[in-house]
Amino acid sequence: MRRNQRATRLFTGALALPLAAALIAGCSSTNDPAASKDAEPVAGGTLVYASGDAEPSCLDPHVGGNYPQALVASQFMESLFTKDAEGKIIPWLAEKTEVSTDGLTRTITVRDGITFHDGTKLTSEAIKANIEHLQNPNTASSTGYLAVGKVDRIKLVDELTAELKLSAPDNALLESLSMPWTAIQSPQGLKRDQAANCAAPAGTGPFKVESWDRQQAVNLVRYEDYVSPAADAERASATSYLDGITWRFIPEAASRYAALQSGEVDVIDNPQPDTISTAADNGLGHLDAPRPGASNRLELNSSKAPFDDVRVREAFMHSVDVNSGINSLYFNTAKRSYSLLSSVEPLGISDESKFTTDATKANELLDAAGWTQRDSEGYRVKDGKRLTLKFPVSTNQSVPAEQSLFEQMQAAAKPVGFEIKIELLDLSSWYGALAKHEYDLVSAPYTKVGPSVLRILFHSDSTVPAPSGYFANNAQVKDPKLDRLLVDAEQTNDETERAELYKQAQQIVLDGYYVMPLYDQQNHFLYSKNVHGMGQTTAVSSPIYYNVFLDK
Amino acid sequence: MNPLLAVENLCVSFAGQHAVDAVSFELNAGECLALVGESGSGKSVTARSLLGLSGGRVSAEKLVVCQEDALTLTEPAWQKIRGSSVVMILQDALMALDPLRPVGREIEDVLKEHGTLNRAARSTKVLEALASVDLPDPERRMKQRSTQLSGGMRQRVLIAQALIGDPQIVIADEATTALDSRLAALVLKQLAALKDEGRAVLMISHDLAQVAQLADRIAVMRSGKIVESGTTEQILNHPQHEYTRTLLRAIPSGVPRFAPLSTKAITSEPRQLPPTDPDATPALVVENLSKSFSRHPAVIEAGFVLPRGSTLGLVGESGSGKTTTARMILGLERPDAGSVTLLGERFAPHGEAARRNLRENIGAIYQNPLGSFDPRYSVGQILTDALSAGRSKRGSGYKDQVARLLEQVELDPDLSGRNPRELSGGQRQRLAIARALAPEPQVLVLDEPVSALDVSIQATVLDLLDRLQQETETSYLFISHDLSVIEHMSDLVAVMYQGRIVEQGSTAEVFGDPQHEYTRSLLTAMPRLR
Amino acid sequence: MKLLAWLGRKVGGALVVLWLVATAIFIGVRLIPGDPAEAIMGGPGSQASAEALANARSEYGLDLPIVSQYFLFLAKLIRLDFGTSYSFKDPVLQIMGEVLPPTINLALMALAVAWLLALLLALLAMRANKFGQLLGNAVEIVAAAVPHFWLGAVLIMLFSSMLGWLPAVANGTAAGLVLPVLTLALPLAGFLTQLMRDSLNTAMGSQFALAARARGESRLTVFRRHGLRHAALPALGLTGWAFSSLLSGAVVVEAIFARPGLGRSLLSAVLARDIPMVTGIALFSALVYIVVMALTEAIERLIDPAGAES
Amino acid sequence: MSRTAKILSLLFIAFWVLTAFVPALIAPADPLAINPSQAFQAPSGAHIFGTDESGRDVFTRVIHGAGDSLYIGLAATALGMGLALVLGTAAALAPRWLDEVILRVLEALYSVPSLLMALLIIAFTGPGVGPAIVAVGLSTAPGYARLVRSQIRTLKNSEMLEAATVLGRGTWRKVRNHLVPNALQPLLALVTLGIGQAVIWAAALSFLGLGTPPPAPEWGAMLSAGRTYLHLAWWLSFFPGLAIVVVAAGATLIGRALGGKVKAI
Repeated sequence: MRRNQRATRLFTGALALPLAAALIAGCSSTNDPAASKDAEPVAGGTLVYASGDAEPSCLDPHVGGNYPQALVASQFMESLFTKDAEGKIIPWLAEKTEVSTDGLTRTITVRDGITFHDGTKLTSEAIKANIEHLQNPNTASSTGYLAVGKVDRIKLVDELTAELKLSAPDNALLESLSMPWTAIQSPQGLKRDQAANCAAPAGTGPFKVESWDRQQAVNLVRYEDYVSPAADAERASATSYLDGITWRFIPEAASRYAALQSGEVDVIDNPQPDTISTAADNGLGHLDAPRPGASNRLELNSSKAPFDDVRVREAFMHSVDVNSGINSLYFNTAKRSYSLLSSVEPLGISDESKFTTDATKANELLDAAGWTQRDSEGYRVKDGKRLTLKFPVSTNQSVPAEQSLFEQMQAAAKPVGFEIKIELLDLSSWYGALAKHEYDLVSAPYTKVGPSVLRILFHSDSTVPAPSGYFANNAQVKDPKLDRLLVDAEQTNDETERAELYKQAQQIVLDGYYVMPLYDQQNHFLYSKNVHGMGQTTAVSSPIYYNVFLDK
Repeated sequence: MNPLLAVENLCVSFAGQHAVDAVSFELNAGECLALVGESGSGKSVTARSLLGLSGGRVSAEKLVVCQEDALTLTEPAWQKIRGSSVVMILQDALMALDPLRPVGREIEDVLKEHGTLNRAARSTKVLEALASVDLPDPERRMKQRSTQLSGGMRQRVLIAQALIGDPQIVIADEATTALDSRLAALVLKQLAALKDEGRAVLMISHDLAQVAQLADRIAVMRSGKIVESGTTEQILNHPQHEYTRTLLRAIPSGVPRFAPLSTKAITSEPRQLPPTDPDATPALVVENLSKSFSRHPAVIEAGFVLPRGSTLGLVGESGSGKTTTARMILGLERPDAGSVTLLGERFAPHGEAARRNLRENIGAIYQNPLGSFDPRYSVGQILTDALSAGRSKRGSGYKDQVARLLEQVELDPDLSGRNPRELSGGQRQRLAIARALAPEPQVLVLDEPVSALDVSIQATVLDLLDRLQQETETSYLFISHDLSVIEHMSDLVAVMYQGRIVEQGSTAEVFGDPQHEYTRSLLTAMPRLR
Repeated sequence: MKLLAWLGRKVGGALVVLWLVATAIFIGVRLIPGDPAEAIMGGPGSQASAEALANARSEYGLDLPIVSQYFLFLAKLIRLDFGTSYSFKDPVLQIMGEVLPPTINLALMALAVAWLLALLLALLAMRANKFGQLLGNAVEIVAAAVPHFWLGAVLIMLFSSMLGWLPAVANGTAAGLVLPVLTLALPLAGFLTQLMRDSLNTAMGSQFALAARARGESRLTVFRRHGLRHAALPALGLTGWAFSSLLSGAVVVEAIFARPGLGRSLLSAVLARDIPMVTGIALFSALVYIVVMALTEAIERLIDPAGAES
Repeated sequence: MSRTAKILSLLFIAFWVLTAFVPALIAPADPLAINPSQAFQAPSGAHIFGTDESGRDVFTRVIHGAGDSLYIGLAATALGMGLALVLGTAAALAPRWLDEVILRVLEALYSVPSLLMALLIIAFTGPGVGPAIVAVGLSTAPGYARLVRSQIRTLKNSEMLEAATVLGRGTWRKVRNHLVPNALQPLLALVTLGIGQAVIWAAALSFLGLGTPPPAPEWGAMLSAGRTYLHLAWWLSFFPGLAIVVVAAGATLIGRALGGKVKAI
């Protein structure tokens, strides 16, 4: 699995795609304004959702595969597997599964009695059709395509069971099949041309796509024949309480928040940190669902000067004060992270000692590294070259608060001698800069369920660019010992051995000062006081509105 | 019965300055009073104050308009009598009619303001009014805009507009000034008709000759005061006030060639120019010059000869093609056919580069000289530029030559630091003459040089031109629509009508014994004082 | 017959202009760095395989030599075939059909409001005393100097967050239109007023205004019958430019008020290197400009037949 | 231009030139110095324009930002006007057919909304100060070129030049002595009008995230960054916006005082 970055357009809106499922409350925390727990669920009403991300170019998450697609697709498409509150993989559309001893054959049996929105029945044929749809180059899938990278052939055993022949053992396959980007849609629907399927994919979710008037809204309505794989006894009816959801796109943060305050919309995503911190006293509910996978972090390009010298990398870690910046900019809505992985990932380790703010230590290290002279503006110079760090920032990736944090780092690093040059770029130019290695520092949120994201980020193979020029190992880490650890961790079936291998791998990266972790990938939602039952999220921490209801 | 209009001690001031100072006069029904004076004399302000539109602070012992005490009239009350009992005809019909509205609508407005007729009745009344001023094809013309009508037709619309309200008092503010003589004659005839119908006519003008045709009584105004008033016969034949006399002297019609018009002329008795030598090469030879603009002809086979040292007067109404002819002679317009020979050498049609060195032999004077000066140049710089053929404008070497030129055109030398905008109309024209004479040209083309000037100023400029011609023997091509000026200034005359020269000959022959029927109609329309 | 000749000339001129715009965009967009095929596959970050990039190139004819691409491009344009948008995978014409009306609607309303405001201000300036004139003058100049994006934010703050009278975001209702239209209209009104006031003053001070007063008309009637027409003429001439400036303004206003429209797709199309979309938008806005210019010229000929020839 | 207007305009220009070149005189503090604990202070005695999300003083940044914004405004207008002078003069003095061709090209450039043209240029050159100047300059050039052309055409057919022809002046001397000097004054007025608009355009590009890179306190960038905290700290966007309006309005006033008639910019 690799990053999901599809060319999202326009202004703000952070995007990343993690993988975390929570059947019940999941790892997200909510604080509802009114004590909605005891309020009786009431059917009826259409929820108005306002997203700050750019409008997706296609509603079928197989095509491309970014977070805005996950947010909306989670309402009308379900995946084969998902994760429970403790983060363990559990079956969803699938009934049961087992893997051959050599790990090369994965058999999956789907539940009986589930129908797609176009009326066709869920059978093993759907597993085959969906995986082949992902692997077909014309689908132009990027996230889903990599998730099923290791599946060679699929054999249908009977009406509900299919066998997946793998090219190599892959203990992350179930995690990959719990993402919305590998969700299952009707094989009948997939036969239509891509534009038609993009406009209204036929899934199995509690809602279905009724219409999509571009740049205005995607209109979802209740799917009357919905069958929930996890039958919940005391629920009055199997179908959703809401009649439907109007999925709108309001890129301007201030307008989005104003619309929520004036009651024009019920739920908004990507709220600004200041509005999150004052949500409670404005009578607004707040859902915090940090995204799993990698943490938000700065990667230092160790393949070229000045960061080819570990002392310079360490000096950089101590030259900036990230914590005070986070507190003032994020209004304590984001916790400082010292780990390569999201706090949601059980196997993540953190090492605070590496990232203490210590200007004197930084100066000592830089002097030791030979950067002794200073030029007229106070920047350190060695053999005539100034200690300059090129830092391309994508306006689509980094929210304003994060951009201000980088500006604060820029100011703090100056007295120590670092000249940080921030360059705000649109997405296409940002990728161009990365592909041409024109960066010393970069912040690139990357998401994959589970610790296997480490292999993509730090294995030396990931320094080889794909045809499009894209590569994931921005820190350019090339350490054979680390490579072996990462490969073995993916092959073993023994959980404790897997944890131990990933622990050693993370320690190597932390000791090498290749990465400066910042905070979990932020994923906040604000909702008005008449919205109840919020909290249920998918494997990628995107909220599900099956249990949500509105005051009458 | 008491007078329709009675004014006693009228004063109108703008920000403290008195434009009209203690003016008194009366006007009875069926009578015509003329207020004569030059620009700045306050005659127009007086007229407008009779309609409460002077725009200044008005005070008077008595101001009675159509038996109403104007001093106590409120604005709505004024509006009731404006356009109905007292009317004003403005100078230039083109400016007095809104170019964006059909002329019929402009006339109908009077009825809308002062009548209760419905739409249909109003348009028939408008048609009647237009017919009464014998406007050809009124139905079509009514719907057209003023820009689509000829000068004559526009003037008739103005008069129709005045009549339709059946006014008691008609104020004609310079109503004939901008018109060709034949059209002016027509307007005067119609004003006379109004007088005979028992209406009171107040005529504002600076041209005593035209006024004399119509006015019963004349009041002469100067810088806000009435300096003299009396019957027309008294004013014309026994002028008491010095200013009235200068006005009378300044009228060129009937004054022999080179006789001075302004008392200030240096030589007193009229001098004759020595007879021109017949076989010397003429200054300017024009042979069947033709030019048409996008298919309709402006000038058709015009030809004449300008002997050395003499003046040829080219006369014709506006639109007769005289200016186009002048532009072709000056090489500013390419002729379609024909040729211009300057001092024996071909001048037009010719390549601009080739004829550039011939250009010093021919100069030009325009109607409003300000447009022909570079706004950033002072008087001295303009002349230095002319003297140095454009090489410099501040050269100190030309200081005394500039001073001599200024004296030659009777301008005060220490004017050289001033900008032309600060000079009066007459002074600007003298500067233009000085500039034209700087390269000492043999020929000078003057296109309506004095039409924009007041009569007294016009007199001084014409005398200057006479004197300069005698001193420098420059030949003049004098173009004008004013017959009296042409008669006074020209040795030879050419009459242009619709692009053709219909008649030409010596001034005496053309004015004494006109052959062409158009020339005859021109002469009958020419106001004669002597 | 004269009308036909005028129309012929207009259409001829328009075609030349559109051809120039199309060629400029064709060259301009190809100069933009980045591989168009990648744009088709969803931007340079896409993981599209070499094979997928190749068949995208052939499908969109990007592998042909540049000259034949140009003539193919022109041939399709003549048949009004703007090709398929790289990012939306739908024909550009269809997307324009959805996206253009709201922007044109917004621009027309903003133009109307700007005109009304300008006339009102010009009338007030005419009747106001010295101080009133100065105040009017200041208001005009400041209004013309206000950037759209600042005005939009301030209006939202004022009328939506603080006072709560108007919705912050377009919700299809009339109330949702008020703030976006005002944001676009105010700066333009400032501009038009300065124009109208100059021509109104000359008209009211003219000879024909004096003649009208002399016929007994009150100042207000003179304004209605004469001043209005003369004030409107120069502003009318500027409508073509005003409309295209409104289209530029729409990019910002539509983003702030979350309104669907040409503006938003314009920015995203350029950033995503969506060549067919950019070409479509450029040509459509050029066409809109030409139509508006032709309309205003026709109205101008109605009001002032003589003036139009000069 | 009345005397008081002259003095006021000179004062206005002097103030902004001073602010642009020696901002420390008016706002001695360092515009880039961060002080996170002081973030989001409302306007007060200590910070008359309040502080921003990183605790920087907004007043200091607005004053120091004058240099950046005015630099872009002036440079863009110079580029736009320079191009317009060449194109406009060429069209006005050229023979009929060339005039017609240039007019058609101008019409084409003019019909495309200027922001679209700016975006195309930025997409080609990438964001930043230089590209913003080129984008604003090029997109405003067609408007200016049309005005220059009409200005020079009226002068070319004026009686002044005809009189000079009659006096025997050559084409080159007519252009040098009369045409150019007289064309300059109204164009100067137009330039001042243009500067105001150029500052707004540059800010618009920064608003779309395509202008000056952080941490430069360019007004458009500050305004754009401030709008995300609109509800919490209105002063972050308000004061840079106010500075833009003051400069643009001032430039228009001076332009009109110089006799510049309002035409299509």
